[in-house]
Amino acid sequence: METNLCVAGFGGQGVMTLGKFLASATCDSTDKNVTFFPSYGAEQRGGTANCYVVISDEMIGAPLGDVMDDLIVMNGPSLNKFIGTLKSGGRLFINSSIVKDKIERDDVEIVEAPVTELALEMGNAKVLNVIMLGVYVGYTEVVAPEIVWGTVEHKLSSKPKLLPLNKAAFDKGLEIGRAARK
Amino acid sequence: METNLCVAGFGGQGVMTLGKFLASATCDSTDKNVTFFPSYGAEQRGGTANCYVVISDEMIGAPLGDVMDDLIVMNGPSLNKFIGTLKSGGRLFINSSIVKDKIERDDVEIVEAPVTELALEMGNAKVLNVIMLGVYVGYTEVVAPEIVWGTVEHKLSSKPKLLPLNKAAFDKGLEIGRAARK
Amino acid sequence: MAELLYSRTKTIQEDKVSGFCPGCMHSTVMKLIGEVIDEMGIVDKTAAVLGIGCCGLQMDYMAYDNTTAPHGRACAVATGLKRANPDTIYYTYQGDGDLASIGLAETMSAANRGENFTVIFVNNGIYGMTGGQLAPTTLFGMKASTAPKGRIAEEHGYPMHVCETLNQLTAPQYLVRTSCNNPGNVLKTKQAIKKAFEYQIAGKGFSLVEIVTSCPTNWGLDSLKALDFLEENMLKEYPLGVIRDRG
Amino acid sequence: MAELLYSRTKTIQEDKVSGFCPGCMHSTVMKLIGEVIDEMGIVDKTAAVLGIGCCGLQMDYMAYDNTTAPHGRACAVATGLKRANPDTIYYTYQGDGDLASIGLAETMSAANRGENFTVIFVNNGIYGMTGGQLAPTTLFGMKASTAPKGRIAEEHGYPMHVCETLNQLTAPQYLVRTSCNNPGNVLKTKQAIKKAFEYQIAGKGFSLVEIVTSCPTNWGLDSLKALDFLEENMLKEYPLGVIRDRG
Amino acid sequence: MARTFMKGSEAVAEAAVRAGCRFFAGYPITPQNEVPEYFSRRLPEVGGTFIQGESEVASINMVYGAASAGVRAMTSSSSPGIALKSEGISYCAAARIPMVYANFARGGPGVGSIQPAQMDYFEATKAAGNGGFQMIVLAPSTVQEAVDLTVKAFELADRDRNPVHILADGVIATMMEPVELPEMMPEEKVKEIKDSKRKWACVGHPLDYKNRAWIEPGHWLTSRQQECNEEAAALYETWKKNDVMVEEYKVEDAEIILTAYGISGRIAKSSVDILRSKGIKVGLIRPITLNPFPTESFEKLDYSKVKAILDVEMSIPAQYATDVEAVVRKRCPVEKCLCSGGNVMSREAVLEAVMKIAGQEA
Amino acid sequence: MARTFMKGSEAVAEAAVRAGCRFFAGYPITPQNEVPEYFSRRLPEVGGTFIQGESEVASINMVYGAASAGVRAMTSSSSPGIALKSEGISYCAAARIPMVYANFARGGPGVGSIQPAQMDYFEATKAAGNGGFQMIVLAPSTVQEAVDLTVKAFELADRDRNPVHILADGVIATMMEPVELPEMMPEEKVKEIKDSKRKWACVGHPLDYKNRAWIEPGHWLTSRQQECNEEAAALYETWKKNDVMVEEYKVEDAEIILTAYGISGRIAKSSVDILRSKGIKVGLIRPITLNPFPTESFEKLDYSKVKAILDVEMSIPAQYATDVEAVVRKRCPVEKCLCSGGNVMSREAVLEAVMKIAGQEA
Amino acid sequence: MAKFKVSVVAERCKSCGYCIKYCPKNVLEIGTEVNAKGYEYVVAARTEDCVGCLSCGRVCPDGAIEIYKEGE
Amino acid sequence: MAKFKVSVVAERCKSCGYCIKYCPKNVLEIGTEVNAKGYEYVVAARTEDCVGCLSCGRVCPDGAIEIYKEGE
Ligand SMILES: Cc1ncc(C[n+]2csc(CCOP(=O)(O)OP(=O)(O)O)c2C)c(N)n1
Ligand SMILES: Cc1ncc(C[n+]2csc(CCOP(=O)(O)OP(=O)(O)O)c2C)c(N)n1
Ligand code: SF4
Ligand code: SF4
Ligand code: SF4
Ligand code: SF4
Repeated sequence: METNLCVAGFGGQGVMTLGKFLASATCDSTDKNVTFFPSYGAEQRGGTANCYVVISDEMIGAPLGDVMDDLIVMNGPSLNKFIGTLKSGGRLFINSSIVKDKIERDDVEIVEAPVTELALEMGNAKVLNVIMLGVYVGYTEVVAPEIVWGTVEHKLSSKPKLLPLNKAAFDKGLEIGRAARK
Repeated sequence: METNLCVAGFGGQGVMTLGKFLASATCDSTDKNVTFFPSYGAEQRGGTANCYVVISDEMIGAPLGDVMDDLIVMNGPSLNKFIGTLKSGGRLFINSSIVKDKIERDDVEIVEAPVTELALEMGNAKVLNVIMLGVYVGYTEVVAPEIVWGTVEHKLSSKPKLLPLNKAAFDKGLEIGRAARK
Repeated sequence: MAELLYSRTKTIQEDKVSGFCPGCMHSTVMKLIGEVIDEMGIVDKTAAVLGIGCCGLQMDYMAYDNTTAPHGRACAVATGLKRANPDTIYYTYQGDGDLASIGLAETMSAANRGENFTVIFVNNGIYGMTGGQLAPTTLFGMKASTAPKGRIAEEHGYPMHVCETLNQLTAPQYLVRTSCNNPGNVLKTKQAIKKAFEYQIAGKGFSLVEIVTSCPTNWGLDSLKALDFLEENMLKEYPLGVIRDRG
Repeated sequence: MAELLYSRTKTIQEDKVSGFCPGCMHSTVMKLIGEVIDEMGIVDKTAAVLGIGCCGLQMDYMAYDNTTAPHGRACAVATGLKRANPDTIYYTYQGDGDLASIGLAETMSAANRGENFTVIFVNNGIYGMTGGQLAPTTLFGMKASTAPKGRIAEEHGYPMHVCETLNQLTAPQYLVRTSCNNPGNVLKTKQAIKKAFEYQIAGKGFSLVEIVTSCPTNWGLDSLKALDFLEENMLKEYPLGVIRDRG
Repeated sequence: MARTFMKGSEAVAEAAVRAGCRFFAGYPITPQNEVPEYFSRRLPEVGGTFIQGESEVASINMVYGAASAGVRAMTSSSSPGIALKSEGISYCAAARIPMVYANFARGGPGVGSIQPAQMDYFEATKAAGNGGFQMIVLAPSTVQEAVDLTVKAFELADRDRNPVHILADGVIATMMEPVELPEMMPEEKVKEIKDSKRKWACVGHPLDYKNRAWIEPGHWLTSRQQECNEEAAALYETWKKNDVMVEEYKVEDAEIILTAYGISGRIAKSSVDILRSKGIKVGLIRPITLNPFPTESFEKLDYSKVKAILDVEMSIPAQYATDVEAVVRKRCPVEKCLCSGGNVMSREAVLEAVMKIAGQEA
Repeated sequence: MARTFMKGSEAVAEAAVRAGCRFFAGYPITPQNEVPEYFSRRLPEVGGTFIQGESEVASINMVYGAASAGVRAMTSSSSPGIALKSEGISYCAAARIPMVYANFARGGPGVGSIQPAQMDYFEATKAAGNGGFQMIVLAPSTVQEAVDLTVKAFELADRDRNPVHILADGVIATMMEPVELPEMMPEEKVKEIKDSKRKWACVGHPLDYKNRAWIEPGHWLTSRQQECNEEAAALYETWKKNDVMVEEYKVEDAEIILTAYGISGRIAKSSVDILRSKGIKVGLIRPITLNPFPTESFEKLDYSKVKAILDVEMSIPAQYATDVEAVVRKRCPVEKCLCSGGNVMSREAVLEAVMKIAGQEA
Repeated sequence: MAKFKVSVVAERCKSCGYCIKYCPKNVLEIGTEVNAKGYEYVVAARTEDCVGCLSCGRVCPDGAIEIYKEGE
Repeated sequence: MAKFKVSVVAERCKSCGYCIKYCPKNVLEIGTEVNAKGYEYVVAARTEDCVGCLSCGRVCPDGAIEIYKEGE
């Protein structure tokens, strides 16, 4: 079994971190193969930023596939750019706070979460990616939520002050994701 | 018919010029193929300097052969270095003013000319190469002497003052060369 | 009827938005160059030789002739262009890594020959495009991704002063250091660029305009904090002013 | 019993004769370096990084450790050697083409970093080994095989002053210009070399000894006329003396 | 051993340090900026030296210097930067200086693109600089392999007194994968290795010119130069016998052989089982050493059974394919599945190309 | 036409000027110092520009600049200097800049020796820089051919908007031979050629960004980069059909085929008649274009008659031989007669090698 | 007295804040909308206060600002 | 007064003339013999006049000169 995920959004929305947390957690907790592949343009900032995570029981070929099983979209331009890569039956996770376009496909599962708003509500715009991570993990259970949180905790260990906020954000996301699954 | 000539001596003895005059004259006056190939070391001065002239009715392969038909030797070290390349039956021209070593080969024609002394006698040490050119041409008649002189004249045309001396030097050499031939 | 007092120069492609980071003064400088060549009416006989660095983000943003030189070699490429084709106005546009690290020999040699083109040198004290590595102009106390403890005198030496060093050479005609940190300095930068181009048109020889700028992204500061840092630190190390003007 | 007062230094291979031209002061300089390291007793922990140029004629003439750097890159090679192996005393030995033309970036960058080695810079105003091409230090009125009319300011710019340019940088410790045109200056050159080595041993950083010499062959003069030319022209353009001594 | 989740560029740098590398000089260039950045943090911790050279030219020469002092030294870059280093590499090869250099290749030619490519194959295997020298060229296809080959590279370099080249690409540099790192080499061993090179290293020797260190990147005597060329050629011959590394996967009964190196090799490999599950008998030959070339893997194929060989390569025009064609000698067709310029090979494209050869619809 | 007795390096420079070359930038290096020296005297006479660059790197980039302005431009160097130019050459190829550059090769690798060699064959034909681009590579074997190929080089460069490479050697550079020079191109024609490039040349254009000159040595869009690679690859394919130049000498009935390029080709050729006079049926295949390779000359041989092919090459290890082997495909043995490092191939060695194959004593 | 108008080309603005900092009349402020590049672009909230000094236009790196003088 | 002796290693001398120029006592002169490299090497024609100033040795590029102080 191989899962191909693409996470896409604005630079600054933490899409790379989201992908890295997930991939890292997989590495730490399973003996699955996992790759994380960031996609950079020439620009240091602006435009869309995206990354690919592949999780597999077999060896992984390309760390970026042509066809995605899962797609996390954090802004409008990314939706347009990547929606075509999502396989039929694939899962689409949307930051519904700012992605307002109608989704033209009816052959995919759609999970919406207003993560920008939720993050602002929680008092820090930056945690939107951790909320979305929660949503994704809650919905897919591709890796156990505790493991993922453990990884986040570990990566943030140098900034312990940020932990409670991030924990809350992650849990909020988990909740949304789990709810959507049912 | 292909003639391979090597001219060797100290830097400063004008061996390159000698070879160039001869090759140039051949080009100007015949439709033979002719090549001139200088051999340089890393040093700008000192040590031995030498060049190769090949004159041929056929196309010329290497502009420097392994086996020489003719060898002009202007100093002692060059004799040692090149004597082995002279073919059996080849012709050896020696600056007998400073090459004092006994020549170990008896299978070659030897033409001796004290060109350093002669040049000094003529009042300019530098013309020793033109004397030797005369000797070589006089002996071998590989190119007609007038043609060779014509080339020398042409090359020196920017310094007309030098002409009489060089003419005298060339004639002197011719004379020696012709005498040796008989 | 409203009269347009100020808008983006026509030398920038109408429909494009630059790829520079928020607050990056590369964007200001390239805008100013465009304004100058527009005002001087020379846009149809001007061509840019872009270095490699964030300056390259302008190649499909500007609207006139340009080429990209290999990293550091803009002054050599411009030498070839200008000598082969003296009627066109050429300028190079280079960052500090491009001009003063890998391209130091090319920059100094062109300056020493007194080549008749203009160098626009954007000094932001860091490697922008590649992500914040140490530049020859990096200040003490400024962290770089290849100098985790910042510049250390014993290890990296001291910040390099390009204008002052070039001032040791005889040939250069106009060497000036400006900034874009406020409206007044923006105007001065524009005037300096104009003057440099005038020198070139008059056939006077080598001119270089060094513009001290910020790189908010790689300084790890937001635009306004970077502006403060620039004023408090960069301008101290790199004082503004005319270093040489042969007139 | 006769006491030997002076003879060729033992740091030169006993049975060899140098390949330098008659009167070439490369030969003098390399002899002096040998004398210095001999007198300082450091020959077993010294190694030379030879540039490419006539200086290469010494590689199998000198008797101690050496390597040859790619043309112009001696300062980079020495940087690698010294940083990897700080206990050895390293010096580079470079001509003007090597150091100030192709190697300008390497020279200046090493100087700017304050690398702790010594540069011996032989300035003969021309490319020796390749046959008299224009060097950055070629004087006006000196013909070169690639500048048939000699240096022309508009085309080639002005003779480059290496010590003065390096003096713009903060890190260098000792910058001095000497010559070998007479016994007194030979002695001064030797003292300068010694001092530079002492700086290195003390870990002080970058030092450069520029030695103004003649290249009789490519100046097209015999040794003694070249000596006159050196005194009348080269030393005018390149005045001798200590440019910097951080003490 | 524990798996660590690491970026390729950083894993290579860490592996080098653990293999005793104590000197790195390099110049930033995407997509391998993390290599110098990692070394800049890591080397001081182990008493090593990191220098950001003023250019690629300076950097390779710093490495030439450091390695000439007997220290395990490394540099890395990406395509245009590698080209700039070519004279310096040639000097290292001429002077027989052991060092390691890595190319995390990107789209070309020229400044190209900053995305991954395999367009420097010929440069790496045939002409990394002037003068026809050769190096062992190692081509990792995973981060783990990059780590293992980095360690191997230092060993081979010292064994042969010759530079060793790691030809990777932008994917290997920027992707993260779980990896097992080698043990840290003990300091005594690091010192021992340096000391073992003292004889020829430029570190100063007692005055006796026959035993001094004289590191010569060329020879004025053409006879001596030729001798050195002959010695080097003889060394290169030994590689063919001793040092070929290749992965063969399900080749025995294969009718279509995929062949690819590095990142393409990995992508190709992941296609094999998919294709087999569709009943197509596919196998893979993946050279791990590009030089020496795994000639035997192709020679031993039963060409009465092999329908075609498919070269999978991120270079247009194809390069690696040329070497494959040379060894296959028209015994079967060599087809190509190519992309270039920074585009990463897609598995779909590989599957499609194979299907086409097999005469099936995708 | 009158024969002039000229040194190869100077003849090439004069031929370039007559072919309309008006810009040369180069840096001194033996054995081709006379090229820049000659240009420095000659170009000002015709209103052209000579610059001694501060380095090879600067020089190639000056040529990149001058040619980007539409002027016929050239540079030259010898082996290590050519390596330094490799990034710049790659830029020219990437940006499709027509220019000509010559390598008068010397012994290598590294600084090597200053004497003639043929050790840069792979560099010239396979990897003159990063990114897998190609150039037409012309290999003169006489001064006359060097002159003719120089003129041809400028034509091909402009035709293809691609750099063209002349791979010569130190013998061609320093020997003197009688030569017939081409006519001087009239000034109007020189101007016309420059004007014809105005459209893409970086000389300033009216403000209309779709029609501006934009000389791009790379592309941030990988799709565009790949497109350019594909266009270039398509161009290279046309060469194989249209541009192969080869000399075949007494090949029809030959049982032993000598094959060699450049100076070795000439030496080999002069052996053919000598060997035939001894009753040995020898022929010669001498590629004049090394790229495109004269595949057909080898394909059309009757391998039932050909006993062996003898590669004559001034490179150890052999390089050109590899391409010969690839096309011969083991249909007959490919033997080698080699020297390197600055030693010039000796005809005696060639004769001996052939005798040995023929089973005769020399 | 002449009247001026300031307008911001939303897609060009990157929210760097330079114009706000240097406007002597506090004409501009960060808006609440996000443009295609993801930046909360500046708006000319008090365009009527503009005195036509051009400061904002000059310092704007991205040429996002247009300034008009209203016809009499 | 001490006595000095100057001797020239013939094979090393390249006849540049520096030593002659700088010898205050005119001890040296160009000889008439040519060495293996083709140079008319210098000879210490008046070695008895030497005052041991070492000038010739210092300026000799090629280390051809040896200077001795004779034992008392
Ligand atoms: C030969 C070569 N080396 C390295 C690079 C990678 N590179 C691209 S931009 C850059 C540095 C940019 O820094 P700077 O010149 O200061 O300009 P900035 O981006 O800061 O404006 C480097 C090293 C390259 N493209 N080519
Ligand atoms: C990369 C490279 N370019 C050019 C050369 C050829 N070359 C050898 S020595 C030299 C110049 C020597 O001049 P300089 O440095 O002034 O030293 P000098 O011989 O005058 O002492 C040159 C250009 C080379 N060996 N390598
Ligand atoms: S990285 Fe720095 S220099 Fe580059 S565009 Fe961003 S702010 Fe400007
Ligand atoms: S050419 Fe000049 S620098 Fe070279 S050895 Fe001769 S005199 Fe000295
Ligand atoms: S200066 Fe320009 S880019 Fe910056 S906030 Fe103001 S309008 Fe936006
Ligand atoms: S200085 Fe030395 S080389 Fe010159 S003439 Fe005197 S002894 Fe001979």
